[in-house]
Amino acid sequence: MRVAVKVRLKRSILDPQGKTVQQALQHLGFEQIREVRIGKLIELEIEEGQNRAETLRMIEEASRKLLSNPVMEDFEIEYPGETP
Amino acid sequence: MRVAVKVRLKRSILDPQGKTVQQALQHLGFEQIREVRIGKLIELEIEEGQNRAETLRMIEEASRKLLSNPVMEDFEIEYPGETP
Amino acid sequence: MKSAVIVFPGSNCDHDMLRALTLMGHRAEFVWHKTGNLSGYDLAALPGGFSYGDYLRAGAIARFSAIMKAVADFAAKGKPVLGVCNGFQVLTEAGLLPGALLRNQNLRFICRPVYLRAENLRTRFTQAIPPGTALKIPIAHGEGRFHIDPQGLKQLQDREQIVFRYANARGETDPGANPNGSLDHIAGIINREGNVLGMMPHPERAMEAILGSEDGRRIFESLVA
Amino acid sequence: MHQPPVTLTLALQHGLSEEEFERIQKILGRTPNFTELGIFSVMWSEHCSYKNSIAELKKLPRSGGRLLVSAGEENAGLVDIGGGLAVCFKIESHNHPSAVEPYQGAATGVGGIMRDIFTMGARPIAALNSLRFGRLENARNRYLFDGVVRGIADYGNCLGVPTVAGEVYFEDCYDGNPLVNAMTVGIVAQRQTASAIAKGDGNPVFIIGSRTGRDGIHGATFASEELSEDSEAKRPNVQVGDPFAEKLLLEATLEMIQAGILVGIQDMGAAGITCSTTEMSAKGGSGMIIDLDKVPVREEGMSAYEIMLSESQERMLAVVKKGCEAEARAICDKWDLLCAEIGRVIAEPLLKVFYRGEQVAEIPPHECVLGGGAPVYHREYRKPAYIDEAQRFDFSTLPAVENLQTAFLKVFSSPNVVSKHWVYEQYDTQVQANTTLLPGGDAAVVRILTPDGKDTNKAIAAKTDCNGRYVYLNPRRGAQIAVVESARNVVATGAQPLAVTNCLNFGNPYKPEMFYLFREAVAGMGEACRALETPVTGGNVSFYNESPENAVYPTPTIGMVGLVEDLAHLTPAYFRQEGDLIYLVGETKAEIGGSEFLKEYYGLVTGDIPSLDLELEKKTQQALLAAIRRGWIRSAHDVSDGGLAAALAECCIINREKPSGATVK
Repeated sequence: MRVAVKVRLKRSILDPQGKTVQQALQHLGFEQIREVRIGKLIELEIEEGQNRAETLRMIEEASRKLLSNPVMEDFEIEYPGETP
Repeated sequence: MRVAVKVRLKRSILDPQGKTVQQALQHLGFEQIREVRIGKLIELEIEEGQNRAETLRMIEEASRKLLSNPVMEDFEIEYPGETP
Repeated sequence: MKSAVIVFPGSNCDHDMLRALTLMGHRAEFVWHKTGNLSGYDLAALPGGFSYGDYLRAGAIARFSAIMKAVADFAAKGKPVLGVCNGFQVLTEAGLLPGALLRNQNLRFICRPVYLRAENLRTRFTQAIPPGTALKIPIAHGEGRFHIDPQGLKQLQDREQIVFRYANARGETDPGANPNGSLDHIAGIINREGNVLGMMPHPERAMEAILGSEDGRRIFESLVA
Repeated sequence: MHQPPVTLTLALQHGLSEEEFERIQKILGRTPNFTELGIFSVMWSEHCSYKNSIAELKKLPRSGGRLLVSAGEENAGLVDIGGGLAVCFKIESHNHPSAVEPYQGAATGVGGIMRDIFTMGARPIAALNSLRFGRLENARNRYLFDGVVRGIADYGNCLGVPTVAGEVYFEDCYDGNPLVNAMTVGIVAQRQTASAIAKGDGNPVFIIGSRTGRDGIHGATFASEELSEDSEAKRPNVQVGDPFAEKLLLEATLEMIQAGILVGIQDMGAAGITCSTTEMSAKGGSGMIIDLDKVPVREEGMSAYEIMLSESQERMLAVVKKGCEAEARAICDKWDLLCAEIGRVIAEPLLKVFYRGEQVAEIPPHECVLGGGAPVYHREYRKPAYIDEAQRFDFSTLPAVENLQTAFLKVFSSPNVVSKHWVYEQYDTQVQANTTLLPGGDAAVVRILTPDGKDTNKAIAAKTDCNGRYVYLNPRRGAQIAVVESARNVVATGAQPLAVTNCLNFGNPYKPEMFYLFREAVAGMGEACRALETPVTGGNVSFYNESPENAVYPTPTIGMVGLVEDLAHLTPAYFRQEGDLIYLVGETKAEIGGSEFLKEYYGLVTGDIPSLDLELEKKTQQALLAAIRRGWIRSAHDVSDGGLAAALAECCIINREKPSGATVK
């Protein structure tokens, strides 16, 4: 089973990479794209077997502990089959 | 309106970062996590106004031209309100 | 002074740190990250490098090494801990220092000498620095943009925890002298207790005139004084 | 395990000629099976066999002087620098992969050359590169340039080896065919070197490092074909570099070598397991039994063919002394490295490969390798017409220069001449805290410490050099100038030139006019190396640097290494003290053929290139070195692209913190 963890830079923090990509897009004629933010898409292949709640709890712990840094990042877990 | 573009390394391509993070997770006791692949989550803030098809076509072009490297990456567009 | 230079897989400034400490009269030894103790040492140094390849985030994985528990206890006992570049990143990830180091604003790795202004000369890491001088010390990093939330910044300022700021050759801070966009030009900070220093510039690369500067010695001299 | 039937057409598709296919059948006494065909095709590719170049390379001075091993004997050159130490260095190209994916192409190029050095037991102390792109007005070239520089920076910086010198050229001929040459210099105690040899019946064979995947299969043959539109589609697989795994591999390899538990070790570059097993066995006159089931793989269902030819990065093949297996595993465990015993050495000179209970290959290693059974060809050559035409160019037809100032600024702002600070600021130039002369001047200089950290008061100077335009206009003298100029750069820092490595970037050898350029360039290189007593320690040949539109300038990149006998001799390139006198050493003649000035001001690449008297050049260099050693010289800089004007201007501004001026009569 594959579960995705989206790790985003906190809104308050400047994202120079997003800004640079946005300028490049403008340059290529994509004016409608107002802003770009670039985060990480961490996809985990998880052994079946646990129920949904337990799996979510485990991924949440992994996200808090390692996959994201609370000082600068937020994370969101995307369970298969659910609208983000 | 916010649209997300998920950019992933193609399956066959080695992901050293994902491999190292997976080993670290194992070390921390998260044995159920078999594999980790790390890609980019590119979130675009788009001016309203166009219909869905036109917006999708525009984002697809931006993704092919700039947001992803076709030699080694695939991309997937996540339109708001739709299950990935 | 007996100093431990902690070696993570991927630390590549470990030999440089060992040589700098030895040059200043320390008895310095490598301590492998898998061992769990720092007993018998007077200083713990976390050197620069790319621990675990800086994968995911610089220092994100190294902070879970066995040695980091010992580093936390060592710091809690008030013993001096020096984190340089990757070492500073590991200390913030481990919560031993506040804030975080983000990607450089120009999105590129930067390697060049910079000038530092010593903001607090009353710490055990800066007491040998003559006042009003700018230290010429090289930087070499891709993620050196210091960040902290507004309250955190206020605390750092109020408690004089900001130890080094990027400056020009005359020791004045100005935007042109800030290489990576660091908040408030911060290049190095200490914890509240004043025994843990994290700095992005590499003092161990500024120990000999033949390498371009000897200003790095001031920090090691302060430790011994 | 279904394997396709082997026919002549399949052999031709593998890049083998009909004669080569027949030769394989004669060697084996039967038709090779699919895996064996793959092995021969990659071992007899241009990249591994040097079949179209070795006949010319043999004419180079490849031994003597301070060389501890003659060229081709080992993975890299080994030169005695006294005090029981040796300097180990080599340059290699990764042009084709960088044209497809610049970041990973350049990164894996650095990874590959680093392994060639530490596989010999040497710790890398400096990395250099030589890069060539089409002009930056073209967006694709900007993309390639940015990606290559980032790839080199990220890999070298993560590995902890300072990237201290290099060169970057922008010429139309490199459109679509960028050249990415990477060089590494290492230091080793002479009694702690390792050799790429497999001998001793029963000694276990280990594969160490990353898992094996389907990366870059046909990477070796890939480099031997011209880039064409469909070649991009044929190569979905891009090799990805893992500098972190390489750092673990570096430390574990040095630890195993110094522990004395290895018979031999070789890195896995092009052609992966195939190349390392055959070359090590051939060198030891022995054989191997290899069981591919034991190879740690990254993907399921890989065939024997794929495992044998895979070019996954960051892997080594080590022959461990019988009885030391546990110690080898312990060192690998310490560094969290995979370490699998995949076979053993046998006395019978045969490589026997088994997979899933079947024997999938049995080949005499000697027959596969360069210097053994690999074919050697003598290609046809014919002088291209443009050379004589260019040399008949009448310079008097050129309009006079009205304003020298604007002419100077035009040349001095040419991308080939301007400061490359934007490039090398992205490299960690000071890790290991031994870099005593930073990039920006002539050669970079790195202080030498003994393996246990003691200062030897000596330093290594190193530089990469080649003016492709000169070699295009006059291949023989152009190559001489490449050698002489790299030596000048080294001497200008106070070092005695010792030896050379080379990376020969040329077009398609089957075109007689292309081969003429290659043959003349190699001859010129040999003459200059003999005159300067800097033998060739080895290097790399990269042919087929052509695309449908154009072929690159013939570019024999030279990597020169020199020794600073005493740190007091260190000589920077920038002016240092007001009132110092400026001397021009050597005679200035009215020679602007092939110059940057002729190209930038008149838009011409023509004429004959500057004359060169090798004996006078040697005397000039030795005289400058003698003056430096007597303490008379405060700074020295060689006059090259942009001529005297550019050289003087550079001396004023190289030291960015203390720029100066100069008045010249």
